[in-house]
Amino acid sequence: MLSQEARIKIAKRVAEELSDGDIVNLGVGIPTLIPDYLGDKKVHLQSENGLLGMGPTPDEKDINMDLISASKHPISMEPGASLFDSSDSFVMIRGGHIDVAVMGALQVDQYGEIANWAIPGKNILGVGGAMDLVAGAKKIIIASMHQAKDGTPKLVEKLTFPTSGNGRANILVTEHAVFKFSDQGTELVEQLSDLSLEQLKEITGAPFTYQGALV
Amino acid sequence: MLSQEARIKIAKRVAEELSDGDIVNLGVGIPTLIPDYLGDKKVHLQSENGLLGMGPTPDEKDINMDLISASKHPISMEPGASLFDSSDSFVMIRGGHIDVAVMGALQVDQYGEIANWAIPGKNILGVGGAMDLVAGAKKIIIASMHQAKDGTPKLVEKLTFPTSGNGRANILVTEHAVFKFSDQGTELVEQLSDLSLEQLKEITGAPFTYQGALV
Amino acid sequence: MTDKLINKNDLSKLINDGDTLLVGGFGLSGTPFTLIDVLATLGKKNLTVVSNNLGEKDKGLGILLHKGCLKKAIGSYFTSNRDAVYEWSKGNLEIELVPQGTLAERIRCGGAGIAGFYTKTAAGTKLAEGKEEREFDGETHVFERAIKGDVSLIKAWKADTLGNLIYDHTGRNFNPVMATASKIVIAEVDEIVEVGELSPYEITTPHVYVDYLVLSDYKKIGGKYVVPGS
Amino acid sequence: MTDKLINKNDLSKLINDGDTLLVGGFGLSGTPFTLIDVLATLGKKNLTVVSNNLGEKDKGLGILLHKGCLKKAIGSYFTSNRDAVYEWSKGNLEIELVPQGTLAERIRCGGAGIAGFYTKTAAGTKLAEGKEEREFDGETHVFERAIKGDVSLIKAWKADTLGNLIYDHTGRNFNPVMATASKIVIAEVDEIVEVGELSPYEITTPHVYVDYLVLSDYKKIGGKYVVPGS
Repeated sequence: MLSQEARIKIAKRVAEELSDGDIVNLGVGIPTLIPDYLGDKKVHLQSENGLLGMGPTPDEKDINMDLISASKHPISMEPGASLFDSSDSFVMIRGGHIDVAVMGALQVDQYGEIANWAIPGKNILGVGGAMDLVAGAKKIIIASMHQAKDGTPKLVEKLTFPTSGNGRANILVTEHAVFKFSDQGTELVEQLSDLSLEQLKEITGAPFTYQGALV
Repeated sequence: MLSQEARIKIAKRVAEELSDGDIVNLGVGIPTLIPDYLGDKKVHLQSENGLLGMGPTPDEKDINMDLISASKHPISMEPGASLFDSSDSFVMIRGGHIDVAVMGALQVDQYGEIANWAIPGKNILGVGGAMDLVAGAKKIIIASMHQAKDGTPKLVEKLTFPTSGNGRANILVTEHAVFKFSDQGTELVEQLSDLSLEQLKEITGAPFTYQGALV
Repeated sequence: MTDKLINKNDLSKLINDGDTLLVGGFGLSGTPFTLIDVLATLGKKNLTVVSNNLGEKDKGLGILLHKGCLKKAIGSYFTSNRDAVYEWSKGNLEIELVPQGTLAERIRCGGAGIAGFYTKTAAGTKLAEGKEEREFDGETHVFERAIKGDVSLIKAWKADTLGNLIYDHTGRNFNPVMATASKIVIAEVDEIVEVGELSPYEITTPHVYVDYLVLSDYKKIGGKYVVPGS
Repeated sequence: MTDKLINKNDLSKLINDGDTLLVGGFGLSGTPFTLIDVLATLGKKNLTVVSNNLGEKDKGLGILLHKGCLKKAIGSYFTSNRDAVYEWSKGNLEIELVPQGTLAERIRCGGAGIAGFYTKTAAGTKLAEGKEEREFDGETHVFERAIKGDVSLIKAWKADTLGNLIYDHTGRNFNPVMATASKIVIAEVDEIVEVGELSPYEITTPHVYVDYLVLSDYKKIGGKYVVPGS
């Protein structure tokens, strides 16, 4: 499957997890594709640089580079949008007022612990709002390709990359499957490709259960 | 001297201490009289319930009981006024952004330590913003009658009433005198009545210097 | 028009005995009078109320006190209500006195996911007794914990149908921080307007914080709130 | 028209070698380009810059880095400027990486007279190493200290002659908290209007926080800031 096709598949499936009226923060990468697949569902997008009610990319003539997303792209405002400063934005995030944060990950462990900001041995120079979201969001969905570019699995038994904090992901959506996390570990809840369970197990780095039994 | 006359005298003298452009918080009692005696001087009054740029009492027809002072009286707004919530108001106060706080006191000690919220043996049930102002204002002026109603001096060697915090008053203005405080103690800088130095000493509860010498 | 709008009597289902309520207002400005009136009829017990003051005698929160609904009050200024002082002196009401700025900040922290903070305010005073003190930059600071509520009862001027709020002048006071710090937030408003009528620059409390809206029974006449039916 | 308005070149008298500067902006929005341009000509050394990111290569704060003015940068995201990464790897630039929300809150505390606070953010991570950790309500929190600056360089949309500020949409970002947290606050603005033209409800930074105003050299054309003279 072509990468962009896989990314869209993931975005579509994550969109199904969102409900009308949800306050949602979308991270960079795959999550930014989600708004295109919400259909009639109306969610409120929060942008950590100070906006609730983010709308789509404006026409060229309506661009204002002081109205941008956290990814630094020009955006518009939905009716009912509100503006605030960075400290108030993180009151919203850290204080547990974001219903769903959708983010990418470098790794997720079998209990949902997330590594999404630093690779060992590489320069650690960017964290942005990732750790605040991990600590504060009510629900965390990881939207990620099943494997990293080098073929190593994203879902792992134990993180080898630096953790993003004590907050846990609730759901992982990849191009092959939807997993749910709990204190008991990982549960496969849905298959999204024609891989057999055996094949899926092959490319996944952590044990998981399916319909009550360990795969 | 009649009490109201004395109060006005104190208010007038405190007004002289204020400079054009000062950000000023006025406490209840005598301080509320000050705006009437500022002449051409333009200061910005901060009200801790959420306003910078407090104006005078409005005409009856313009009263809005959601535009009130910290003393809960109807007020107006000066041009350039701004509104904010209680937490932002105390960012301003606690953070050291108020140039001058003028407040009453039950006692002030010889180094300027203030007691202005509680009397021993009486119910301690109100503090309001007093301690925040004592902790945060750049300059504190105490505007007070020289003696309490029972004749005991307000300026004392050591507080017998509960302290309002580690912040210190810079100046005390009474109907008889202006005192300045420093780590060296109290200095009489100006006499405001025809009491002799001896008479003033008589009704004052702390030692003070005058023109370099202990009185 | 908006699924956040409820009947004031639905309050009975949202508040339980023993709850901690954060109640907006400074003096009688920005006070949710209608919500307090309804609450006073519900016979709830052992409530803890966090509010700058307890209203005045038989006004605002004074009514709840009068009805014996309160176990404890946390605020900065109770002297304006003699009943509060009296009930406290009789042992019928616990009072936790907090400097006004510390109160606002503790509530803000409750809503902001911050567990506590160090402030110079009240260091060395009776109000710091029993609290952790610590030196920073040569000055003593007091450690203060966040305050969270079960239900916030706040008062705004206008809401839009999404639940975005704006406040009337100094009626703002404690309401915006209280809107962030409870599990359930109920806003009494004078008016509900369509989405888009409030400017993104004016909106003080974004709708994410507001669970329910109740229309106020009180109308302002000559700038003063008038008791309904009077 | 206002005694807060200064010439941009007066900046040389207000900033000293070794100063800590709080600089507004998120990406290139709400960034005081003019002030940074002037600063880059002054040859100041050993500056510490607190800003969400260090601009981009040769844009915004990237210029100061290029000129070798910086000793240290405190922020949440430096990866957008390759030069920052390079200078750090060569040992020419100290970097303190802080989660974005923690950064905003530390600066707010600096302006609010709060010495420090406990947050869940970053607990258990590399960014909490060497910091005090403490349990509250069964969860680990990290202690974070306030950040204060010598000079804040911020960017607003409009000022009135008193120095009240409003910001353009998400150009607000870190600017309002930075306006509270330095000894000297200099605001670059697109426009200065008469007192009374900004509504009391719109004013985001009250004039008390603003010491000096500088008119921006940059004009927005087609929604994008255009370098002066280009």
